Amino acid sequence: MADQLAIGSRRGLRPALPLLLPAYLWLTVAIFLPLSAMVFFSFMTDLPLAGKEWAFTLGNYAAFFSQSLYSTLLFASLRLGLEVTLWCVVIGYPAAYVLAKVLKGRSREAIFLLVILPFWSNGLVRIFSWAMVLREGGILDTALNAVLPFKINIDLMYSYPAVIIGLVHSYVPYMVLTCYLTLQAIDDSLIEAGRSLGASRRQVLWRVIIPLSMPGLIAGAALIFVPVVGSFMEPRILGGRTGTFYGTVIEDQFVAVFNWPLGAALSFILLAVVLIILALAAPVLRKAA
Amino acid sequence: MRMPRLTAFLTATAVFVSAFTLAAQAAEEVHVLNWKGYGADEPWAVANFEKATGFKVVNDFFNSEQEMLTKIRTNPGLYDVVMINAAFNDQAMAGKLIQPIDVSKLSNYADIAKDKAGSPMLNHDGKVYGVPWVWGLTALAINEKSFDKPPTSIAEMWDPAHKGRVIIRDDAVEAVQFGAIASGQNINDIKDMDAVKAKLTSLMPQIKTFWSSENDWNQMVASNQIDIGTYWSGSADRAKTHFKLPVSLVIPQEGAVAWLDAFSIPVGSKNVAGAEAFINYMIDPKFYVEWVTKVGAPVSANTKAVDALPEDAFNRKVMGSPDVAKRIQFQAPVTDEQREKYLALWQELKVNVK
Amino acid sequence: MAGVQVANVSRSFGAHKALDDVSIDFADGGFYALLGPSGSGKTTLLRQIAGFDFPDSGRIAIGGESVERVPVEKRRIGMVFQNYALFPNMSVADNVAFGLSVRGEPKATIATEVQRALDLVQLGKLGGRKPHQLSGGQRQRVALARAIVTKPRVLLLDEPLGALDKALRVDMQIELKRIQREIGITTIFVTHDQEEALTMSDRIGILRDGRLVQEGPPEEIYDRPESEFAATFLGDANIFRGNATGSGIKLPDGTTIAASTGASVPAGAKASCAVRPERIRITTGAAKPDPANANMLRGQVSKRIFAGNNSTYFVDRDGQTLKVIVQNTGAERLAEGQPVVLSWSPDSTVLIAAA
Amino acid sequence: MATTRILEGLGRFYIVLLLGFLYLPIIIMAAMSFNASPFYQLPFEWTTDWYQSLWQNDQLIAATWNSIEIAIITTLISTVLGSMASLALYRYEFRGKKVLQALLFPPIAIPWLITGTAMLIFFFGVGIGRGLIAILLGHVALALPYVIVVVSARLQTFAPELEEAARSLGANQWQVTMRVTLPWIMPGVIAGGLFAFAVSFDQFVVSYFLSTPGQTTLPVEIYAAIRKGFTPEINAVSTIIIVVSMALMLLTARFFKFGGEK
Repeated sequence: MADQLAIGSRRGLRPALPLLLPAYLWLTVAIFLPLSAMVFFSFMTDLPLAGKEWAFTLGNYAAFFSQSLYSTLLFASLRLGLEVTLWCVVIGYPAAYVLAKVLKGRSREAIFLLVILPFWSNGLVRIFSWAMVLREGGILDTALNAVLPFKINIDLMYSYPAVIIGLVHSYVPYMVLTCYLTLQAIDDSLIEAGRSLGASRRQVLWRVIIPLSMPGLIAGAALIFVPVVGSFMEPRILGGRTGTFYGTVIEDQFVAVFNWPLGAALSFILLAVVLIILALAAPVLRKAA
Repeated sequence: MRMPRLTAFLTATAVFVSAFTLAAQAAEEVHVLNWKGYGADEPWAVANFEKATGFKVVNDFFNSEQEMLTKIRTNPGLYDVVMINAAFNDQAMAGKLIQPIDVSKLSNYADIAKDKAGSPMLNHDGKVYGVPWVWGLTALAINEKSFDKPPTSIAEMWDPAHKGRVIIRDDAVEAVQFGAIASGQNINDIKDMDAVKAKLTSLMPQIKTFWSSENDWNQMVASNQIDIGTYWSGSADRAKTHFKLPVSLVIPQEGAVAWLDAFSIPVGSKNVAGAEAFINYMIDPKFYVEWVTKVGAPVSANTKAVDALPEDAFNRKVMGSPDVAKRIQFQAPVTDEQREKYLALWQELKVNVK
Repeated sequence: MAGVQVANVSRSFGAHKALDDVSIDFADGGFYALLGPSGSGKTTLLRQIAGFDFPDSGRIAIGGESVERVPVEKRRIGMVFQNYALFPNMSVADNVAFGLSVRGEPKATIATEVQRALDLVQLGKLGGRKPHQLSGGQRQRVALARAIVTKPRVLLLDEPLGALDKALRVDMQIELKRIQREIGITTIFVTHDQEEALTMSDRIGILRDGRLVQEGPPEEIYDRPESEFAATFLGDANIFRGNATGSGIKLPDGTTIAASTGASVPAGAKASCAVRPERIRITTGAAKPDPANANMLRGQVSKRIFAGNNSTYFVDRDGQTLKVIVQNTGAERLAEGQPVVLSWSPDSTVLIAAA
Repeated sequence: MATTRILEGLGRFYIVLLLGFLYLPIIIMAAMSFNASPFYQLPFEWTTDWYQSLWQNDQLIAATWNSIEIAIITTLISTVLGSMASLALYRYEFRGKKVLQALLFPPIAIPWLITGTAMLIFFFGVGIGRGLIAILLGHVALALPYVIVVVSARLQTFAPELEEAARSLGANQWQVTMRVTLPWIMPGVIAGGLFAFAVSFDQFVVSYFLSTPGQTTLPVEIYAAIRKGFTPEINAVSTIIIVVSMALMLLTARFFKFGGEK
């Protein structure tokens, strides 16, 4: 094991700096410093503008704990994030596998690009279109009734499933792509070796392929779970009256009542919870790998 | 669509931060601050005004009252005319953002309905701080396909027959005020919040979704997804006449929320004469008729302007009827504390509906 | 080409001492094996020589030039990795050409040199293939060609044959040796396979827990191991432990074993004797005392393993099991349970001072 | 072998299903750009009016060009800087590395609304102000975490011996990176770039905050349009963009095989 230590990474921050600095300086100027200002605001009673009175307070954070509304919504948002992530794994991973291991040649590159392309359209226009599909008398309803011999009413619009569908649609490409990147790097001979050792397809999948593609799965899951927990647009538009989530409450604080300090405090609580979940999940996932 | 409010907020923020970039202003220019697409920026109107007076109009827009206040607060001296909802006039005056208007310079001022011109919201210490322009209602609108004859009561929204086909605006203040009307209270002095809450709680299961822009409403009707919901009077008229949608406005017997928009002159205006000329032009019957005909507009505060409309015009026949005038309640200023309280209630209702 | 001097090199990873004051002199043109169990520090030492890692203390010189602070790319070495590390995006020829091309050699020179190197490893016709289209042995040869085409001063091999199957490995051992002779390059390779070390190298260094245990030609280490570890790690040995007598040792039960090679240990000190299994004669019944095989013990056969050209007998003697290897010459086989006499010469017995 | 064939067929079928799911709203978006009703009303009435009025809509077209320009520059910068940072995080072991990795998540986790507000206030405070530079600053920062996460996922599959082998052959750091590492992580870099483009191209909040009055971007125009009355001109311009980029991408895929052999 001692020999292993020497392999791979080199030590020291200094040689890494020239590569790291540009990106992190950029992030510092454009994200970290501004967000620090927001952290500052989150401890204020009011915004320091136009002669308004303000003082330091912990009240904005205390609000989260004093009203069960916020924790209920945060829990609902976490559940939403988890469900969307799971659906993305279920739908995206097999697609990534087929792309990386079944399809060969140029069609693979083309499909890879086709998977990303919907991303380049406007998010709001996409959601509008989903409304077309999901509502009663919409595309899905009409199509199913045209095929099925009996009459059914499909009205998924303005419901929890509609939110899930919209979010999965928006985020599944992340999963396909990150998994594709790691799956495509797995040498086919490893799979053959697994098969030659008498493992069934399923065993090879569980014991060879999935562990080796774990970095992609983890990256994809993080890129999906994290923004979904804070999302507000899809829940609001597709969820109708059931579309209130933690993200929409934060949005309200900023947009409807101009209470930035409370909105900022709620966001940082969200950030802390998400980071804790990632930190707890990472070792478990890594062990699975 | 959620977006208008979001957009409003964004603009507000952007403006407040960049407040100090002042443009140099020529004396003959009139800087007008108003909603986008709200009469004052109609190209034909601007052209007519410029031809008649020689002043040049420079339009700027806001997307929410908060943004409007921020803009005049952070750009002293930039604007000459600002359109302020009467409910916010008080706040603007208290913040020393607007100045008294010499109404003797406005030839059309005398024709303004007395109740509007004399509104305590626009007059302070005997001085006029706002010239009433147009007014409208937040009432009910129905999908004509779903009703043989229009309902008359707000209770229609609670009718189980419309379960899942009711729509209301995603706005805490408006929702609470509607709850007040439904529970027989004064929207500006809600005594029994529990009754409001109970009313709204029982309404929630009826609701399909929340709307936030005209476009939402019109789409929902166009795809026949709703029967009834809250709507703005001007928008309902536009949906019917302009977009040919099966929409008609209902002013329930219990009442409706009315709002009044007025023009003010900010403190520090460099062209008060131009401002007065512009405001006078805005309340002129000729402009109003053209606005209604070409675009569709709310009800003018100028009685002569309304009388200049055809007999059967919606704004004259329906909105002008004394019966309606009795039922409506004009919206008074809402304090920040009330706003927060309403939002908390509204959020609680939305969470519990899940 | 050049020799490599490693002097007093130490390297720690946290609390773990991967190399502890190691000094070895690799003379020019020799073929060296670094042998040791996993975790012994042999790969760390190789990586120090290569320049992937720098020593905490000590000196490393290549061709007399001190390099312990010189990065890999300036050391002019060639290296073959355990998994070959062929560039997957390049063809075989491009892989081999890489070192020359980063140096900015003219295209024509590169082409000639690459072809020569590929011919040398007998892959002259496969230059256009991609690495994943090659067999394990072929990949190994490409890696070798790639490492030597730049005419490095030293060739470093990290378990180069570890990934090959047994038959292929023997072929490659011969091949590697041939190529090394042909170009005469100083070669250092790391292995945990004692047979590989014995058959291929001019000298062997045995490492254990970061320390150099013994260094020398294979015969010398085999015949005169200086520690029980060296005796048992390189080849097989029967070890007897007791107290030194001046000419051998005395076992706890009083038996003496004479030894005429190995360390000199003062009488009375703890010491051990090592005897290779193939040096022991095994006979039945009473054997005549024989001055040439002065050491004699009695025991009982507990097991016999037949391996074609020879057989291994396990003989129980007073709680210890001794190993004896006998060539199968057609003579009578000994049955399990049969009492036997073991005898061997003091010349075949190495005296080892207790650690 | 027969099962393999069947599985392959199933795999292809599955990909078709997935693409169907992904493109369903896109197809509807395109269809509605040819429908007469501005409210997506059915029955469908064919028209090309929206394309004609789009042609007259200088503001929308100008905003579209701005968006494309900004997205391309953002993609280039964030891909280069992000790949560099990923390499450093992969190659070197140092104290605080975990912190640097964790720092990538705030930009993703905090709703853009808050990040955008914070950016605007801060940029104004330090004198960067608004404008093209500020928009770029913001977009690149938002895209960077995506690029780094995606490229890092690909790097995890890279064998460090390859870099060592190249160095042992005399290649310097630059040569190692350009000739060995980069070709291997290229699919990740390209995917990261495509993400960066998408993040910038669909970015509304930050653009809105940081654009100066004359210079807006397409999403800003779209959101503004919803207030005044949404028209399918938006669908028309989105459809044109999708069709053009699809053509460009397929062309790229044809001439540039970036997946590599392995």
